[in-house]
Amino acid sequence: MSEVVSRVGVPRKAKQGEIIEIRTVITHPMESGQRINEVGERVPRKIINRFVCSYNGVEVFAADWFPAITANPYLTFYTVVTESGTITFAWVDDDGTVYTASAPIEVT
Amino acid sequence: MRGTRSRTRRGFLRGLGLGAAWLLAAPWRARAATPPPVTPRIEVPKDPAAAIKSVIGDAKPTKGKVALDMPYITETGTSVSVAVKVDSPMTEADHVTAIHLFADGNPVPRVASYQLGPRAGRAEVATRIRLARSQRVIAIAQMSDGRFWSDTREINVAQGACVDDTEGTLGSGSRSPL
Amino acid sequence: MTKLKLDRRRFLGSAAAVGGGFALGWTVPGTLEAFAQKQVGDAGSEVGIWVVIHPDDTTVVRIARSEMGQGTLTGLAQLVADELDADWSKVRTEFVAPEENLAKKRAWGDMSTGGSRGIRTSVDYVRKGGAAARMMLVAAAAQQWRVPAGECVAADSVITHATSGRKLRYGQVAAAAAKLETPKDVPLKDPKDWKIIGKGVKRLDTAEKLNGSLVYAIDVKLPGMLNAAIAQCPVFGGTVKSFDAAKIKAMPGVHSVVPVGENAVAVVADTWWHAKTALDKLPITWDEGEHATVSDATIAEFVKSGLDGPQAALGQQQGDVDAALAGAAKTVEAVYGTPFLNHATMEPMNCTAKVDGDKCEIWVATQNGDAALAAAAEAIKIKPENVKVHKTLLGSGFGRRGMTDYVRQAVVIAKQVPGKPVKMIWSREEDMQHGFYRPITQCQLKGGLDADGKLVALHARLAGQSILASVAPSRMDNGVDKLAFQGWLADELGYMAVPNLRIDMGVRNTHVPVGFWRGVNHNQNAVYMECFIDELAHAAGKDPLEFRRAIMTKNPKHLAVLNAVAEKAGWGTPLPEGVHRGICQNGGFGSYCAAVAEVSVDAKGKLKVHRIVAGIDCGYAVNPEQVARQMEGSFAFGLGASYFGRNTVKDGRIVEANFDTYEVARMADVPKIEAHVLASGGFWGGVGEPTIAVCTPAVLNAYFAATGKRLRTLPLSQHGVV
Amino acid sequence: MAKIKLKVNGKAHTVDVEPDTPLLWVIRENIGLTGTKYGCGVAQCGACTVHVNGEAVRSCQMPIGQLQGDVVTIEGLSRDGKSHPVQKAWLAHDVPQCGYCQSGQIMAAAALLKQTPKPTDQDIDDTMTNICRCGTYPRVRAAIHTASGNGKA
Repeated sequence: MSEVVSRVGVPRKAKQGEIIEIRTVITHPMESGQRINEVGERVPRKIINRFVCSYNGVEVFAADWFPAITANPYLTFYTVVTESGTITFAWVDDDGTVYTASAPIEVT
Repeated sequence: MRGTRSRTRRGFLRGLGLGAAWLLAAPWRARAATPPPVTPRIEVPKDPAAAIKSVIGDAKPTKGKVALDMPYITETGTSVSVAVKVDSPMTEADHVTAIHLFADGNPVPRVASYQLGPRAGRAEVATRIRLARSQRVIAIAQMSDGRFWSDTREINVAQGACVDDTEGTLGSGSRSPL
Repeated sequence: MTKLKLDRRRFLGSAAAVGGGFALGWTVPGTLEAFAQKQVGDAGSEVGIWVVIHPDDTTVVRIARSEMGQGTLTGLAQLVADELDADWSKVRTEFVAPEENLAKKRAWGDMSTGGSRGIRTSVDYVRKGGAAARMMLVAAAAQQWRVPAGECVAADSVITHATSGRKLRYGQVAAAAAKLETPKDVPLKDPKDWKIIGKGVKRLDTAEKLNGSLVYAIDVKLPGMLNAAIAQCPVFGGTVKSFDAAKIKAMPGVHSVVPVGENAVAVVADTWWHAKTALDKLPITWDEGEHATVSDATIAEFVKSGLDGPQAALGQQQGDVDAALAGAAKTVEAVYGTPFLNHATMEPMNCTAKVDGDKCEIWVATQNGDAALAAAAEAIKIKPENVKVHKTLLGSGFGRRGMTDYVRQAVVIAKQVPGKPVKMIWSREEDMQHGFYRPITQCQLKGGLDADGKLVALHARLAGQSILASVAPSRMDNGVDKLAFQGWLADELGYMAVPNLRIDMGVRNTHVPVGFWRGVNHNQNAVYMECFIDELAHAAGKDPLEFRRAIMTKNPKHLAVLNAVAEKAGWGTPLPEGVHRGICQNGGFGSYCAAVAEVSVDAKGKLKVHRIVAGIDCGYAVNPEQVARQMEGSFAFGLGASYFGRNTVKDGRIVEANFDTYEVARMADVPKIEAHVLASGGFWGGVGEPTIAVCTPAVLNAYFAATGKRLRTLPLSQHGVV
Repeated sequence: MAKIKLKVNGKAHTVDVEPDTPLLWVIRENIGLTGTKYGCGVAQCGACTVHVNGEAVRSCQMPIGQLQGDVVTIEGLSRDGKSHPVQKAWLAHDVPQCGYCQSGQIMAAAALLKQTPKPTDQDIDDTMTNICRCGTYPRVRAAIHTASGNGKA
C-alpha cells in the first residue's frame, strides 16, 4: 500500500474549558468492496472501520465507519480542553493496521 | 514555472479544501502503533430498516433536536459533505452518547456511528460520504436518557442523464412490460 | 426574434415555441417570424406548477426535460395540454430552471433526459399537472357563476356552463384559478378521450431553427464575455506537466492562460478564434501517464481474452446450456466485434460560465439540468443554491451531454477570470478525441439445434467494456453491469422460449472512457444476437422469419411487431432481380421493434440498401409523426456508424480527430425508410433510441442473403463493401 | 490585424481582424450573427454554409482576406418580408430535429435550387453533403422536392 499520510488540526493553545474544533483527514482509498477491477473482479473491501481520539489517554470521541465514508476520510468534531498534554488519533484499517497521529495542546 | 502541477500527497491534502487556518499540526506520516481496543468488523443488514434496527433496536426516534445539513443535490454522489448537529447541553446529566448516519439507498445502508459524551463539549460532526443513488439520509442521535432523535434529508444524486433514478434499473421504463 | 433573456424572471423561456396545432399546407404564407414565439409578457397566472395562462389564453407549459432534437418538448406539451383541454394553437413552452427545481425540492421531478425516458417516466405527473390546472380553471369559473363545478365542461381553453350556455375563456379565469389550492385527487382521461395526445402535431420549436435566430449554448452572448479554447491531455488518464504561457501572452486578444483540473489548459481571449489560434501555439508538456503505449492491437487482444476468461459476469441463464449444446444435433459458433464510437454531436461541447465569489451562473446545453447545476457547484466547491443554470436547446446530445465534464471545465476556467462570463468551446478535434465512447466489445455465440432444426441452446458471451463501471459504478448490481446485457435479459429478450440459455460477460475495461451512446449497448448486442439467429436459421435450413417465430412463443409483443413488419415489407414475396431481404427484431427502452432491409450487392461487391421497412410498438405514441422521424433519424445514425464509424487507439489516444477520418452518414448513405408506428396501447415505451438496434442487423442479414457471406465485424468500410 | 470591409446580408461592415481569420468566425464573433454554425472547422460538415455571390461556401475554410463578394447568411436568406421557399418547405415538412445543422442545410439547398431548380434524388445526393447527426436526411430530401415545386413529399 502506498504511503498513508494523516493530517490533524488542533489548536496549539487554548483556554481551559474551551470547546475546540478538531479536524482530521487521512489518505486512504476506503475501497468499498462494491467496485470491480478492469477484468470484472470485485475489488475486496478495505476501509478504515474505526477511528478513536484520546485526550491524555482518555477516549473522548470515536467512530465506526462503513463503506459509504469517502476515500481520504475527513472528519471534524469537538472536544473540551481540560489540561495541557497530547491528543492522539488512531485509525484502524480492515487489515488490522492502526495508523496514529498526535498533537500537543497547551492550556493557557 | 507557471502551471506546474503538484501530484504529491501533500499537494493532494492541500487540495482537500481544508482551510489553512486550522492546519496547525504538521502532516504526519501515519504509523502503526499500539492499537486501541479493536472492535470486530460490524456486519450490516442490506435492508435499511433492518440496518437501523441493528443499531437502535426497536426504539422509535422522534423528529427534532437533530439538524442534518447536506446539499439537496449532488452530481455523482462520490463525495457529499454531511454535518450533523444535535441540540444538547452535553453535560454529565444530559448529553448525546452517539450519532448514527444511515443512507437508505446505499448497498450498505449504515454509514457511520460516532460515540461521544460530555468530553466532546458539542455534539457536532462533519464528514464526507458516498451516495449510490437518490435517496434518504437519516441522522439519529442517541441521548443519555436513552431516547432517540432524528432528522432526514432527501438528496438527488443527479448522475448524468442516462442512468434511471426512478427505479434503479436502466433499460426499461416503469410503465412498460419490457 | 427571440433573444436569450439574461435578466429573466422566474423562468428562462428560451424554448422557442411556435404555433403549430393546425395543419400547414405545402406553402406557408408570410414569414417564419409570423410563426415564431411572441415574447410572452408578465401577465400570466401560474395555475398549479406546470401551466401558466395569460389573459389572451396563451398557455405556457413548463418543461423539465431537455430538448436535443428528439421532440420531447413538444410531446410533453401535448400531454399537459390534452389533460388541460387547452387550445393547442395557444400552447407555448418554457424550461423549468434547475435552481427552481432545487428550491422547490424537485417539484418538477427528474430533469434527466436519457435512456429514452423523457416522456415515458413523466407521463403520469405531467398529465396530472395539466388535469389539475383544468380542474382549478373550471372551479374558478364555477365560483364566478355560483354553480357546481360538475355542471361545467372545458374544451379548447373555454369553460362552458352546460345548462345556461355561459362561457368563460381560460385567460379570463386564470388569475382566480391560480389562487385555488391544487387538487390532490386528479383523475386522468381515458385514452379514448385524448384529443392532442396521439396526434401528429407539428413540433413547437421549428421556426427559429430555420432562420438562425435560435440561440444554442454556443451562440450565447453576454456583456463583457471572454472566450476560451481548451486542450486536454491527448492520452486518457494523462496530466499537464507544464505549459509556457509567456510564449503566447502577446498574441492578439489573449487575456490569460489557465490550468483546468489536472489534465487540461485553456487560453482565454477576446474571441474564440483568438483563443484557439493562441492555444495551438502554446507549448504544453504532457505527462502521458501509464496508458501511452496502448494501441488497437493491445486493446483487441485484451478484449478477446474476455471471451474465454473465467470471471464472467452472469446476465441470465435458464436450463443447462452446456449439456444442451453437447447433446445438440448441430451446433453453430461465431465471434462478432464492434469498435469504439464517438457521439460527435453537431454542436461541439461548450459551456458559458460566470463566477462571482461564491456564486455561479452557467449557460449550457445539457441532458440534465439538475446534474449540470450540481456539477458546477461541486467543481468549485460552492453551494448548489448559489448556482443558476440557463438551459438552452441542445445541438444534439445522443448521451454525450448527459456527462458534465465540459460544465466543470467552464466553471473552473471562469473562476480564474472572476466576474467575467467566459464561453468555453471545444474544437471539433477536442470533441472527437475526448468523448465517452460507445464501448468496444466482442461476442462469442454458440447455438445448438435439435434434429428438427429448432434452437434448443444458446450461449452469448460478451467480452469488453462496461459503461457503468466507468461512469456510474454505484449503479452496478453486486458488481455486475446489467446494462451491458441490454436486449438480452429476461425482460427484453424476445427468445425466452429457448429452453437452455446463458448470457454472460467477461468484463475487459480499457483506459478509454466509455459512455451512453444513442441506443447504448442495444446497438452491438442486437447485431450479435440478430445476425447469429440468422446464422442459426440458415444452418437449420429454415426461413429466418419462421425460425424466429418458433422461438418467440413466450414473447407475443415482440412477435406481433415482427409479424407486422414482415407483412408490411412483403416478406416472402418476389423481389426484383438481385435484391435480397434481411429481417431482425429487438426489444429495448420499453418498446418493441423490427425491421426488414432490402439490399443488392453489385459486381464490385458494393452494398446498396434500397429500402428499410421498420416498425415500433411503443404502447402509446404521443406524436406518431415525431416517432417516425425518430425512427428515420436513428437509422441514419446507426447505419452511418455501421458503415464507417470506428475510433481507433494509437499511443493511448484516439486517432480520429474530425469528420474526415470519423465518417458519418450523409444524404447519399441513407436509404428509403418506411417507418411504421404500431402503437398497441396500454404502456409507454421510449422512442428516441429503441429502433436504432434493428437497422444494422437487417442490413447485414440481407447482405448474407445476397452474397452468402457473413460480415461479423464493424464498420463495413473495412470489408470494402461500402 | 487589418481593417477589412465586407458586405453581409446587404449591410456593409468593417472588421479589424487578421486576414487569415475564417469568414465563419468573423460572421459569428465580429459581426455577431450566430445562425451560421461551427461544426468541424475543416469544411467537412457544412454547418457553416453561407452564400458568397449566391454560391454555397463553407465559411470555416474561407480566410476573410481572400473573400471576394457579398455574403448572405441564414439570417439574410429571407428578403422583402417573405420567407424563402426552402424555409417554408422546411417548416411544412417539420424537418429539423436538434436544428443545429439546419442553417447550413437550408443554405446549401437554396444554392442547389438556384443552380438546379428541379433537382433529382441523384442531384440531391451529390450536392447535399452537409452532415446532420440527427438524421433528418429523408425530410431534407422531401422538403427540397417541395421547394422545387416537384410536389414530391
